[in-house]
Amino acid sequence: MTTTIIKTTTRILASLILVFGAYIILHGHLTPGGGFQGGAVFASGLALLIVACEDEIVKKRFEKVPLSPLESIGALGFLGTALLGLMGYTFFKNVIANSGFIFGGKTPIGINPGYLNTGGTLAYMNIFVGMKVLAGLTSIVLIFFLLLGGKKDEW
Amino acid sequence: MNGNIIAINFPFIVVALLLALGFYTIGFKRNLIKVVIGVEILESAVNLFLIALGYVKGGYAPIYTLAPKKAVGNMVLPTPQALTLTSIVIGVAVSALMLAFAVNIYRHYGTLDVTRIRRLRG
Amino acid sequence: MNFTLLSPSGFWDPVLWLIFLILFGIIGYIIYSRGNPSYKPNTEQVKPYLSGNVEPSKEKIMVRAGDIYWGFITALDEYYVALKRMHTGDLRDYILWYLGIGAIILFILVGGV
Amino acid sequence: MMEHLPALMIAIPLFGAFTTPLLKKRQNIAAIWALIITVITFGLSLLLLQEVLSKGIIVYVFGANKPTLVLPSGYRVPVRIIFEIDAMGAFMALSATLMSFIGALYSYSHVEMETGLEKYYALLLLLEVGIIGMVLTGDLFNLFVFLEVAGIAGSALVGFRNYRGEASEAGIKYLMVSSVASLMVLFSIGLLYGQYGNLNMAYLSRQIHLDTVDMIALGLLFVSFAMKCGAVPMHYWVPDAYTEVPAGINPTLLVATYASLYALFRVSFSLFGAITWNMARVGWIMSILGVLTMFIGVTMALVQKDVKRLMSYHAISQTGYMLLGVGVGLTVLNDPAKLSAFGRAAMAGGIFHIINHIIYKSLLLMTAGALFYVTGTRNLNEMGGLARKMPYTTIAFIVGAAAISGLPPFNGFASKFLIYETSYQLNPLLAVFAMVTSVLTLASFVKVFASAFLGPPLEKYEEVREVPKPMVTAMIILAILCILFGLFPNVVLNKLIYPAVDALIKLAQYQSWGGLV
Repeated sequence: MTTTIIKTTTRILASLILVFGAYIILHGHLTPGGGFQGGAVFASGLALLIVACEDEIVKKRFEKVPLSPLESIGALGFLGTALLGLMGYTFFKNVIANSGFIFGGKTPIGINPGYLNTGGTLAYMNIFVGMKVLAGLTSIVLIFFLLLGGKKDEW
Repeated sequence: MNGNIIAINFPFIVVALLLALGFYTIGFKRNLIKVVIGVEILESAVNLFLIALGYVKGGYAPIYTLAPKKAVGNMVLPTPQALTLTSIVIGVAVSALMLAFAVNIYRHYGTLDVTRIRRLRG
Repeated sequence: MNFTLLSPSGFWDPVLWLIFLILFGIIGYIIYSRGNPSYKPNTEQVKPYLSGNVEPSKEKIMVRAGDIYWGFITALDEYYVALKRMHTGDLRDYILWYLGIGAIILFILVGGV
Repeated sequence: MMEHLPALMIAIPLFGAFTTPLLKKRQNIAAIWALIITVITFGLSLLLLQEVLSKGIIVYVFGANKPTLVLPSGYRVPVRIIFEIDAMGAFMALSATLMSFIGALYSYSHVEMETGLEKYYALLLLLEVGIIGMVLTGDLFNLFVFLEVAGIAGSALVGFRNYRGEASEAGIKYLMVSSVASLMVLFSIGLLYGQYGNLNMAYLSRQIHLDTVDMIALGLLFVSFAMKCGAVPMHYWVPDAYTEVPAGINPTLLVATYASLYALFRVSFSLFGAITWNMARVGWIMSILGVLTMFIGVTMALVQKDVKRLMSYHAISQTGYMLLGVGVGLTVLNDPAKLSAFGRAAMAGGIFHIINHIIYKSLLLMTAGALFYVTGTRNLNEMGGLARKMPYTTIAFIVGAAAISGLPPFNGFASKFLIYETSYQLNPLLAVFAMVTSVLTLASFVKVFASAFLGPPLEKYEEVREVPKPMVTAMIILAILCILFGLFPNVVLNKLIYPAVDALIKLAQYQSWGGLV
């Protein structure tokens, strides 16, 4: 599976893909995309890294990575951000927007160049969802890779 | 006018074709992986349908970041797009779970032939 | 509290039913207690008499689930053969039945039969 | 805090589902944690039911300034996701939470020896979330999302015993069926959105009119939900899934099936109420499907040798009673005289049968799970003489079997009594089929009782003991509920069932979000 072409491509592209994924997650409230899309891009970067390496290296590297807790924490963070709305408003109410907190800058009305410091809970939710999705998709890819990686084309 | 109707409805014709193709794949292919692919085709048909519903001629994407001046007041309602995204997310989970089941079935049955994966019957 | 369940043309009162159950239970017990107490457990009396043959082991003569209602199932053989043919266990047939029934229901609803 | 009950009903089990995987190292604690969460959710659903019964329909708007702000100033249509809870939804939520609690309690011992339990309990809670969301929501797309959540979690649980190939087979069958059905639901949601540009059920139901596209959407929704609730001849997945799922999940999976039945009722009565009001056709389709379902289900059950498979076919057959009861009510919906004469009672019978059936079928499937737990087999031919070894299980089984066959004074009798009488008034043939089905049900449970519990004690089961205490407790709770519901059917009907029936019948109230607009 690991040819020179894949290795070379990965060396150049992987970091770019990871950065692009993080960019999409962070700008989820401004541009098309968001937590799931960014997380999927990020996970595809990690998948590229997984595919480009040998079985043993992948196993050793990912042994210590807490993918499952990361997924739980992402989901819990999402739920917690949604629960913030219960303070006086309703579930999922965007309480941080326009409050002056981080990501709580004043949201301009109409066409604007896109200020990162807006969005309120949306930005937090994007980050948490991105965390969950990248952990989940990576563990799916990893499991399939480790399950089928050892065997040649039996199918 | 006749040609126009076809042009307007072209996405929906494709949706119908994809639906038929998906159901054909599920119903008449023997390989389990192909059956899973049939479900994926169905899903893309439904997603295409939703997206095609959301299209408005002359409409703009509902994003204010660096939008052109004309876009103000001409933005489409983002509901169909949101529906499609949600449906894609669910589709990822479904296909991952299906493939995991397929792998496990292959390990225990030694085959992916649907006509032989029927220990549960009667 | 009113325990009577009124239906469109009748009623069902569990409490009344229970009272009658107890009543008939008592009557049944009275009849039972006047019987002849000749049954004695743990004696020769309880062993089955099979024309002098040795009793086979319990596992052999047990009535198994497959034997129960044999006559009923054999009498309705044709019906059950048809049913068995429906239940193929094939994943694709599940979806095909769905399509068929969906087509029928759509025809009834849209066509206006 | 009371106004946030609908949100908490979703948030708390979700919280439980996300925290349980963190307890990977201590699986015992994960089980107890899941049990605590299910108990809390059960308490919340009781509170919710009380609120709904005293105050009428509860509306909860997600993300708004106030929970009841359906239409913010300047809007003529609702744009946010809205939960709309009437007595029917609260009733279903109550059964879902109760059964999740029973299932978690039972699972504590039943799956003790398996691995990956933290995922098991997370999925159990996720399944509960899916059901609760389905029955509480007032938004069509949200219904689809929760349907998929319940479907994915349920099929993952069906395939939980991944060392058995059959479990994976049943899992992929259930997932395939549920995903195709949900995709068609989504397709018809798209059709409705294209027609009316909205997704709120109450708002949509005011606008729907007799139109070909609407009828196609109705047909697709109807057939998809019918497949998900296991109506014959689309029932093939039911025995597979129920047989292979661990017995602790069976109660929740049953409720998941009936959540689809709830969605079917919701679509026929509320969403398309304006159409079906004038169209007895839909009711007749439902009644005929019901009769087919009950008869074919029970005759297939008679010949089964696998104890759980036999009971799953009975689950199909009992679904037929519910379809028949509510279908009879739907048929006479536009005729006030007939509706008050027997239609309302028929629907009460059908809906009462949902909770009765959930209780006693969970009980029976749990006893089957207990048999599997002690003998290691589900084949009835290899069992025998277990009654003396397992007294509590035997008592629970007798209660459940008597209830499912409609013997007085257990709960099955009360609802079947209503269904027989009312379906007789619509068409005597329907009642005949219902009665024959009941007789055959009793016959097949006599078979199970005779072959598994009676007979000489077998040597290979010398060492068999009664199942552990949590399993016994779960079964005894359900058995007591069976008897209580049978002894006081009137109380349950007046407090729980007739409000639910009226919630389905009173369309105008649903359409106006309980009088808010």
